[in-house]
Amino acid sequence: MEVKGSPICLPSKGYQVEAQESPAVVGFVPVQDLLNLARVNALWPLTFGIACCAIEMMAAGVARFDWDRFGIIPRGTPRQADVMVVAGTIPHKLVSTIKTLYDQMPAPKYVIAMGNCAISGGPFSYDGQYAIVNGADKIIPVDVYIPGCPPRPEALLQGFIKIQTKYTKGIIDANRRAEKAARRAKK
Amino acid sequence: MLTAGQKKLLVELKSSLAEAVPEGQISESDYAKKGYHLEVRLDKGGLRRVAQTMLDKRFMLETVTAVDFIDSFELVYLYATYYHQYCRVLTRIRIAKDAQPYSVSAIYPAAIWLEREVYDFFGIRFQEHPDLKRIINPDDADYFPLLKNFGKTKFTDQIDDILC
Amino acid sequence: MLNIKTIDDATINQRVYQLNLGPQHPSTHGVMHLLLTLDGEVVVKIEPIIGYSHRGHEKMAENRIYEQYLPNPARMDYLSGMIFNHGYCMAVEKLCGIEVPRRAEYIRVITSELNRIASHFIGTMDYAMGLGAITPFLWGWDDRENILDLLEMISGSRLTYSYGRFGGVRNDITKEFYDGTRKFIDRLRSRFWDYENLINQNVIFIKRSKEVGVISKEDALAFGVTGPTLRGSGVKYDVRKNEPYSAYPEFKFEIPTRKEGDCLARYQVRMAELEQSVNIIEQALDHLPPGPVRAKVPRFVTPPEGDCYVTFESARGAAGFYIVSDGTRVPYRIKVRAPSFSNLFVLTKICPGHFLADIVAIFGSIDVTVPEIDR
Amino acid sequence: MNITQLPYIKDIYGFLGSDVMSGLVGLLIIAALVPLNVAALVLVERKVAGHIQLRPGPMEVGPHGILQTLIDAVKLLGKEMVTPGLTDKPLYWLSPIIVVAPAFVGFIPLPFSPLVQIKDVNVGFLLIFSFSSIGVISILMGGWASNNKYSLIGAVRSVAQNVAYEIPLLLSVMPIVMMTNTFKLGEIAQAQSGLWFIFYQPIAAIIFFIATTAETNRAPFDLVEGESELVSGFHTEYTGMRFSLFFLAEYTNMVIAAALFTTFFLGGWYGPVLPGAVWFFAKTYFLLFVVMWMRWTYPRIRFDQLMNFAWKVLIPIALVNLFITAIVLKVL
Repeated sequence: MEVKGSPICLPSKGYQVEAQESPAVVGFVPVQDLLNLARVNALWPLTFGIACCAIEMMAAGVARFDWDRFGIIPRGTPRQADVMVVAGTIPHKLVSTIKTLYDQMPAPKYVIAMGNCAISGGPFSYDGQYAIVNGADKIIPVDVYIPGCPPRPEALLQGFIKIQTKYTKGIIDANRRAEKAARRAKK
Repeated sequence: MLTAGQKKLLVELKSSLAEAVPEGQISESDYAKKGYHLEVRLDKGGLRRVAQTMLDKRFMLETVTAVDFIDSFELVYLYATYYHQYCRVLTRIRIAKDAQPYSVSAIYPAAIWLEREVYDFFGIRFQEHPDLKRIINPDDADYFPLLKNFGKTKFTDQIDDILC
Repeated sequence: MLNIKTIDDATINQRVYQLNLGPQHPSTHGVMHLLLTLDGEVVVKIEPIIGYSHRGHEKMAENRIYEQYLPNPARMDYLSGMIFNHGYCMAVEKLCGIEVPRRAEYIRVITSELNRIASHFIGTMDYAMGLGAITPFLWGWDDRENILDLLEMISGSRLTYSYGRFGGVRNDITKEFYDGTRKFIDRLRSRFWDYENLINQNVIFIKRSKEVGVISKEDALAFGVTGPTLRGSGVKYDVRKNEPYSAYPEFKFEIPTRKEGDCLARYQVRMAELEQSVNIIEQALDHLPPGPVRAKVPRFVTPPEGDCYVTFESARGAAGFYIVSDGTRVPYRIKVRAPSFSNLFVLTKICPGHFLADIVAIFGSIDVTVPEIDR
Repeated sequence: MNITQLPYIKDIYGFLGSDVMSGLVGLLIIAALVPLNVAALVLVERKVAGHIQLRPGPMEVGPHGILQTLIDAVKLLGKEMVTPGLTDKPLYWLSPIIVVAPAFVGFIPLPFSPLVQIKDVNVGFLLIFSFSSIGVISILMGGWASNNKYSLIGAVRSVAQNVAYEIPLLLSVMPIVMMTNTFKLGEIAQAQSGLWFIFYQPIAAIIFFIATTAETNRAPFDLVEGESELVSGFHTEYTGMRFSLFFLAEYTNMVIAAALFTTFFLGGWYGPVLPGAVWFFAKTYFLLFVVMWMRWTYPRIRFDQLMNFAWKVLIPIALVNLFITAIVLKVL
């Protein structure tokens, strides 16, 4: 599939978005790259911590590991958030809340699954478990997984950097690969 | 190594509990090994009478919990005090699986939530409880998790030697 | 504070609307859902809805042997993880009658008090952030990072510790930890002056906290409130002093209490407890006895049949483990007495009549951890 | 008095020197100055907040994080404009536009320096105060239209707060008007060549400063978008560029408030060595730093305390101050 720079308001991988999208400037690559660059250098996470990983997320925002250096301001409302950091175990009672929050976030939105519980249920997943969902990717599409229980704040910052590279260099590499494949197919 | 104050309190407690709950066996237990001074074992009822005497003696209701012994439940009420000498009283009552004990929430408001949690995990319905509904599990859950025949426990399959 | 009793029910039902201080809200310290029934901005009824971070700790206990359950206590109340971890070890030791060497008891006291300071920093500074002052939150966490470095030095993790073992602790404390704690104590004592100026004498902070959310002694007794929330109402109950366990009888420290019982009193009790914990650590470091750090204990502990209840002072109140064992390696039932569970329920009694902004203040001043309530 | 009124200007520039053209050029300058000013202010606020909280603030974007706010603006441009269902569409769309308009108008009468002033409107600061009350209407519209209980509470609070603090604001400026018996900001600034008015009217200065902080929903009075209670107040449901328009309006109002304080009390453009405009901007930006400094040290006032403070404390003091000034002026 020929990836020509994702359109401005890319809903994450086919998850239908609540409202219609604004007109997109598609294809004019330099503007698209600038927007991608701007979009990842001002990632505003949603203050949504569930359990122990939330404390490490807050520790990432504090003086020592300060995430404000990367232009990250935690926002209370999903309407103004770009990144949803799922930090902690996801019990069944919380599933509908997470889905609603994810839908309320405007497009280009990303999800970080922080901690083993958000990746695969972590220390609480065994076959007799009745209370939790084994991993955030069973509910919403996840972009970056950060292992650890709880992961250190530096690991969370590296998760944010992983998103930054994925949505700038990652797209450029994808374009290059697509062009090379197209050229090889023509030969 | 009970202090003098505790001995006096225990004697007082035994007498007031004896006349409040004549049919209950009141026995003193070793605090070092068990963690509580007095154990009141009831079988028919009398939870509210014990609770009332405890409140008069300015005790606090620490926890209400249940233990599922396959054929019957055992309700455990723990009272502790901090006003005079510290002392802890454990009230134990064996009830049948479908019994409906009386709730002590009229005496101790803390019991409203504690009994709701016991109902939520064991399915024991308390009579005269202000609003007995699930507190922790999702409201539409149809299972009572802490029962021994639910999920993976010693009685559902052989798990005595898990070493992994 | 508006007196709700004067408005009769008929008029209230028309003007009332429900507001969800929902599972996701900047100041609910996790996923706590407070269903408020508001008349304008005055709260008529409040119903905390919990269970949004329930992970089934007690069910897990029934299919794990005692040693496998060690990581769980720290994940219940992760702000005082070390205290819960040592509490669980104490419960099993009491059940099996294991004798813990004095040096291990001292190390347990030092690490628990360090963890209590770290937890009180979060409790007080989250309360200040609930009132809108964000800078103290960051200052408090800055100090907390030093403690986390110390505890990470010996236990390897920052938040969810599995440092205790049945019969003592995993490994001895190192020279770095010893000097690091000394340095930390001096630095912390100099920092109290900063907090004194930034918040304790801040006029707006005092006006927002005085006479807000008063808990009377009778309510505290009826609702089973314990910990700094109870000591704010003038009751001198601290498990470390009233029911001495571990090595606490050997240290001299007093229990700070206040009489008013409002948010300011609870805040001041927590700040005063910081100093007490620092004194305890200092005394423990001065008289640290030599000797082994773990008693001789079989690899898998098999406690005799029977039950036992052990209580200990976590940063939020009198927590406890009620273990019923049937003589095998797997516990029959473990019930955790969560202090936040009863502390939270007091809200339903004291909140009606306050403003919306006060609810956030009262909820912050009670300082609960959500996974500890939901277990 | 501005540059176009100088006698020789007209014959040099002829058509360009006329009032209409100077007004147009002035508006163009404002249109350029305001967004840049806001971008700088947001960056300065995050840096000041960082350093107060022992952390460096934005560092990655551009040298020392200079371009951070521009990148934020570009990102907000690229965000999806979510219009939540059940919202009152026309009001929802109109509210961010109306909130920005008065913010721009406020720059016209400001006397940056003797020669640099767009139009020395003879109603002077009344123009600014009346337009700033339009901003409140738009906040109410935004809060009501976004069909969210938090934003409704925030909007209703903002109306009550602005009404309560409009009165002490005007009462604290009246003594200045009595002393200089003119509304024109240019002349007020000129009258302060000798001693600055802050020494004549210290109480009025304090009341003015408190009232403007409350008027712009800043620092201890930011109940309108108190994060910890109302998630984020009236702009909870706004995304992307609409949210940044609210942000733009808030910071521009802050700049106008600080500029007014310098004109009334700190002697406008008077300063020993440097040219007028530099002094004006230096004083304004220092005041803005004080406002930011207050924001990151003080908690938030509760709503009823806010109202009591305005009606029971500020207004009486302002009236007494006005009364004393009248007597003193009569006697002298």
